[in-house]
Amino acid sequence: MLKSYFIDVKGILHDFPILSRKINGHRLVYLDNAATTQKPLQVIEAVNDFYLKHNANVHRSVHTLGEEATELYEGAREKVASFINAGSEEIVFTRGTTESINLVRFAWAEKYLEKDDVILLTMMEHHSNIVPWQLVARKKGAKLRYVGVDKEGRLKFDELERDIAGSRILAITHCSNVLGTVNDVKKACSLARKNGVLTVVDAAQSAPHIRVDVREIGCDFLAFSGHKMLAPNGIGVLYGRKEILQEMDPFHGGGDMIKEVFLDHATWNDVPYKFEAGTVNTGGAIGLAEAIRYIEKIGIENIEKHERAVTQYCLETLSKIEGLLIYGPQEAKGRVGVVSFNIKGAHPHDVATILDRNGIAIRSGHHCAQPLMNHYSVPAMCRASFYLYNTLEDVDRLYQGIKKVKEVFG
Amino acid sequence: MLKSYFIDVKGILHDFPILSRKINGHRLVYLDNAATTQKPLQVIEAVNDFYLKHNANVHRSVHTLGEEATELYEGAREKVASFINAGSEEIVFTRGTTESINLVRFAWAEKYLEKDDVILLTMMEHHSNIVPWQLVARKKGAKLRYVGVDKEGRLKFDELERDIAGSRILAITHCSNVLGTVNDVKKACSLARKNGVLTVVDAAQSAPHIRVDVREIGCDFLAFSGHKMLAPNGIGVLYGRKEILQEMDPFHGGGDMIKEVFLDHATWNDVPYKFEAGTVNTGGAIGLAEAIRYIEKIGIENIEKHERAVTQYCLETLSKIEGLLIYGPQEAKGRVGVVSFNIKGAHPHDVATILDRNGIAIRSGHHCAQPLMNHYSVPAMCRASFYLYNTLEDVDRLYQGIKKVKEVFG
Amino acid sequence: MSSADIYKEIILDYYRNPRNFGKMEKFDSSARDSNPLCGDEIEMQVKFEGSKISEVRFVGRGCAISQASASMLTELAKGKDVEWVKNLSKDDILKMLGNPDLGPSRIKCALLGMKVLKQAVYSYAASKTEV
Amino acid sequence: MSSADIYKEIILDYYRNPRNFGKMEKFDSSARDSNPLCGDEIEMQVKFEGSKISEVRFVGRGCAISQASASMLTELAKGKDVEWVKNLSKDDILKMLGNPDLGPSRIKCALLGMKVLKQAVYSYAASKTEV
Ligand SMILES: Cc1ncc(COP(=O)(O)O)c(C=O)c1O
Ligand SMILES: Cc1ncc(COP(=O)(O)O)c(C=O)c1O
Repeated sequence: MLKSYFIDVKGILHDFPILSRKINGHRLVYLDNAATTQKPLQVIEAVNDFYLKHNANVHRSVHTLGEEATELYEGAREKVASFINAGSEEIVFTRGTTESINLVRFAWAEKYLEKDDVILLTMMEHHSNIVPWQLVARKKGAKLRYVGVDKEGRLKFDELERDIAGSRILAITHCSNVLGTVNDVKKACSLARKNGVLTVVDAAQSAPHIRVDVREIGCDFLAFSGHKMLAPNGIGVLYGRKEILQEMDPFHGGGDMIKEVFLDHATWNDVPYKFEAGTVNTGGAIGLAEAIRYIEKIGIENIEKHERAVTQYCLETLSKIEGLLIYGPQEAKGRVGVVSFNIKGAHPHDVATILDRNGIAIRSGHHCAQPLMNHYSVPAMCRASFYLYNTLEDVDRLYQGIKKVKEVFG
Repeated sequence: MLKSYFIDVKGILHDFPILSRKINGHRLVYLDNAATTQKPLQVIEAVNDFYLKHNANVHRSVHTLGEEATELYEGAREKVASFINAGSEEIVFTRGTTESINLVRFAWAEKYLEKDDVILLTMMEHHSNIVPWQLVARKKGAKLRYVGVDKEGRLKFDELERDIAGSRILAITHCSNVLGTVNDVKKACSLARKNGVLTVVDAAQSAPHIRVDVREIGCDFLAFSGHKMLAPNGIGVLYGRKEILQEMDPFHGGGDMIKEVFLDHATWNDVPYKFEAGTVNTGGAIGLAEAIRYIEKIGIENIEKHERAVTQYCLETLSKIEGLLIYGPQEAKGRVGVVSFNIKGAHPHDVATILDRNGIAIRSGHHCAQPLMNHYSVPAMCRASFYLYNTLEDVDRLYQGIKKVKEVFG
Repeated sequence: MSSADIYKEIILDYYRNPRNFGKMEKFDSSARDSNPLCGDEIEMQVKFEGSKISEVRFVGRGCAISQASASMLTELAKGKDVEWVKNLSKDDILKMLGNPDLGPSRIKCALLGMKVLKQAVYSYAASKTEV
Repeated sequence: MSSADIYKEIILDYYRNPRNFGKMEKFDSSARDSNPLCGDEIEMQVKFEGSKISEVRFVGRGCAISQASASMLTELAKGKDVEWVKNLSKDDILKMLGNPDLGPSRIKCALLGMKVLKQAVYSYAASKTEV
């Protein structure tokens, strides 16, 4: 295996037993990390340790297990808060990015959005940062406007600058899950703030890969998913500025989010508990905290540099293939490790199937970004996406796999 | 350890290593099962096996891991469906009971409820079957009405019969998490159906302990939580009758719940996917399916009988203690293994703390049922709740612990 | 080559040169469906003589499996009775394709054509009973 | 007895015979708070002489820890300066209670009285600066 210079991949590979699996006779090359990442043993063991030794309901029970579970859960919240430079009470645990954004839709937008207000999106949003806004816009008579994407796959910032003034909400992804583009969300949020526009940043594809600092970005809300950053399914984060969380309506009604319940009404608990109704996913939160510890041990800057090296090599390697078209920025700068492409004459699903026969897992489809697919006039794309355990050799395997595709569909 | 006649507790105890833990020098007696249950090794290993061998995003990826994950996830849905005698497409995976009920609130009640409609609840509902209805009632100008509870802790069925006709929704718990009462939800749903009233059954405290058959009950919706029945946190179920699910609005907007997304609108996927936006909790669903397998191996009827025997013994034992008041039915018949009580002169939290010093974990507080607390004019209660691994010896330990409480507060 | 089990020459041939591709001016019934995962799309038009299919054509876009499967099916269906279509099963389609080794999501691609043809036939049958 | 570390005789004594329990007719400031977990409730009324607390009484209901802690604090606070209250810390309260071994949720019970007293003092201070 080629040595990469920023992460000792050989040294961490035994943390991910699944990566030694054989698929159709070949060692698995897992290049579907933008969909979900694999989980290191450390994370699995942290979750197991909770269930085997400390499992109880949090907040509600004063017995020893209950106290331990509460400390672990609130400790996980502190870990997440420090990871993105937020306050603990600004961290709401959710199921994932999708639920986080829907929470803002239900608890902020349903309350404050008014008829003819404009929600400004971008053409490179994931469905989970589009559909919630469509739903609330229809309900409240608000309008959607989209910032375009240029040929290179970059946001048309001049359109954002033009349209921000008349808007009420800016919903913008930090990194595109299709193009890999890193958007300057700091600049976008600063423009928004000057115009009194609420900002919702989708960090699903950034938090796992590059440093995310909510104070520096200056956003009102920011959402990401644990499962895309080494943690188990079912846990995610909504960061919200404290003052905004406080003025919001609650989301789900139920246990733990209330202070007192009477027959006809109830009063709400403090933030962030107001938004965490019912039994929380303590195991998931503990897993996410351990995943962050794993990321911090390697260093998020090292992860970023490592992935940039792999991405650069991938862009160079694939661009040698005739009839292969790469979408998005053609160099690794200002980009995360997501490389989408199409091969002339071969449908993405056929490409994915042939690669899978060779042990290579990529994603094919619309990547939950149909507006962007329509922008490029394709129904689907192939996508290879990297994480800290991928190597240059994985890219070579992808290259060889694509050559086999071309043998069939050439 | 005393042998119980319906479950070989000694034989399964090694499946729950946490139960061998020492708490403050004593072997743990875990009597907080109505809050959350412990997890057997089988469940933990099934989840680990998924993450270590098959982890991928479901539905979206055609590579081998993606196919395996999808089969495991949809297999879990079938397991849950057969457990409660539903069709697979009637099972929506949620985080838990609270989210399930809020889903009905947002996706059914926000659409269909009208001004002056009546939502009929009971005085023994958990906050998660009260607060969502308060919130939607306020929004739509609807009204709440409560069916009372008699001295013995039974539902006043005559009130239900009287009030059902003018109602739009009946939200009723199958088993009370405070009194242990089992409500005749079959009869309640039959009355509701005759009057065209939508039924929402909270099965959080029944599905883990007694047979639940949605066809027999005849409800429109039924909700329960995995973590209260041996499964991990973060997974729960909403059963909905297929025709009703189909006519409902979607809940969260995002990936996987759509068929096609355009700039200004989207079309919805089939049920149940319409209600499962974003990356789902595959690990959790697999854990729940394995938990159901564990329950079925022992046999839900055996669990019910075993718990009834332990409960009967508990009721008899505690009723010997002077100054101890038991709430709810005074015999185990028509009751699940939840025993709430108060001790004269001792606040429940002090009771719980002293029991914890003796290794016994009970819950103290309002049990997310403040309306019921007000009905009994107490701020809080002590609660011991059993599951399949509890024994008569655990009840003896509780008895001895309460004697220590009385030494301090007697 | 390890992909040979799925992408047999015959499938590739039907993908590259789809038989019965195109639209008819006159037809008795038509149907259209898509596969949300792949974005595969198939539309079919059918002419009947009595209870027999006299002609069937399709248009569509998508992966090799979905397009080849639809095209092969149009050939097979010609001259067959309505009942034959109603009785078509997953296994029939897989056999038609030479039993390729398809996972559960790719099977949906293979079955899209059958789904559309059945819709067309059922809506034709429904229109007849109404008369 | 293993519970002795928390339920010392002195705590039980203050629980059973709370000092300074009851309401005053005239006072300068008051505050009330509750603990959603336990349902513990404490209300305090405070009289000041200049910047000193001249009298403080409380009413409430709840667990032994919360009630004893509030009662002991009223005794301690009498005659103290407003600044003394503002500087009160978790450790001061635990020391007052004889350093019982309380988990994080029971600590909230112990601190409820302090929280309420601080609220009363701060709102008094706020009312003074407004003048
Ligand atoms: C009767 C009842 N309903 C609902 C709930 C809420 O379940 P969850 O917290 O898992 O959402 C509970 C338990 O907390 C319960 O006992
Ligand atoms: C950019 C982006 N936003 C949002 C999501 C949705 O995240 P989740 O499915 O975890 O809710 C994803 C991934 O699917 C994504 O890539």
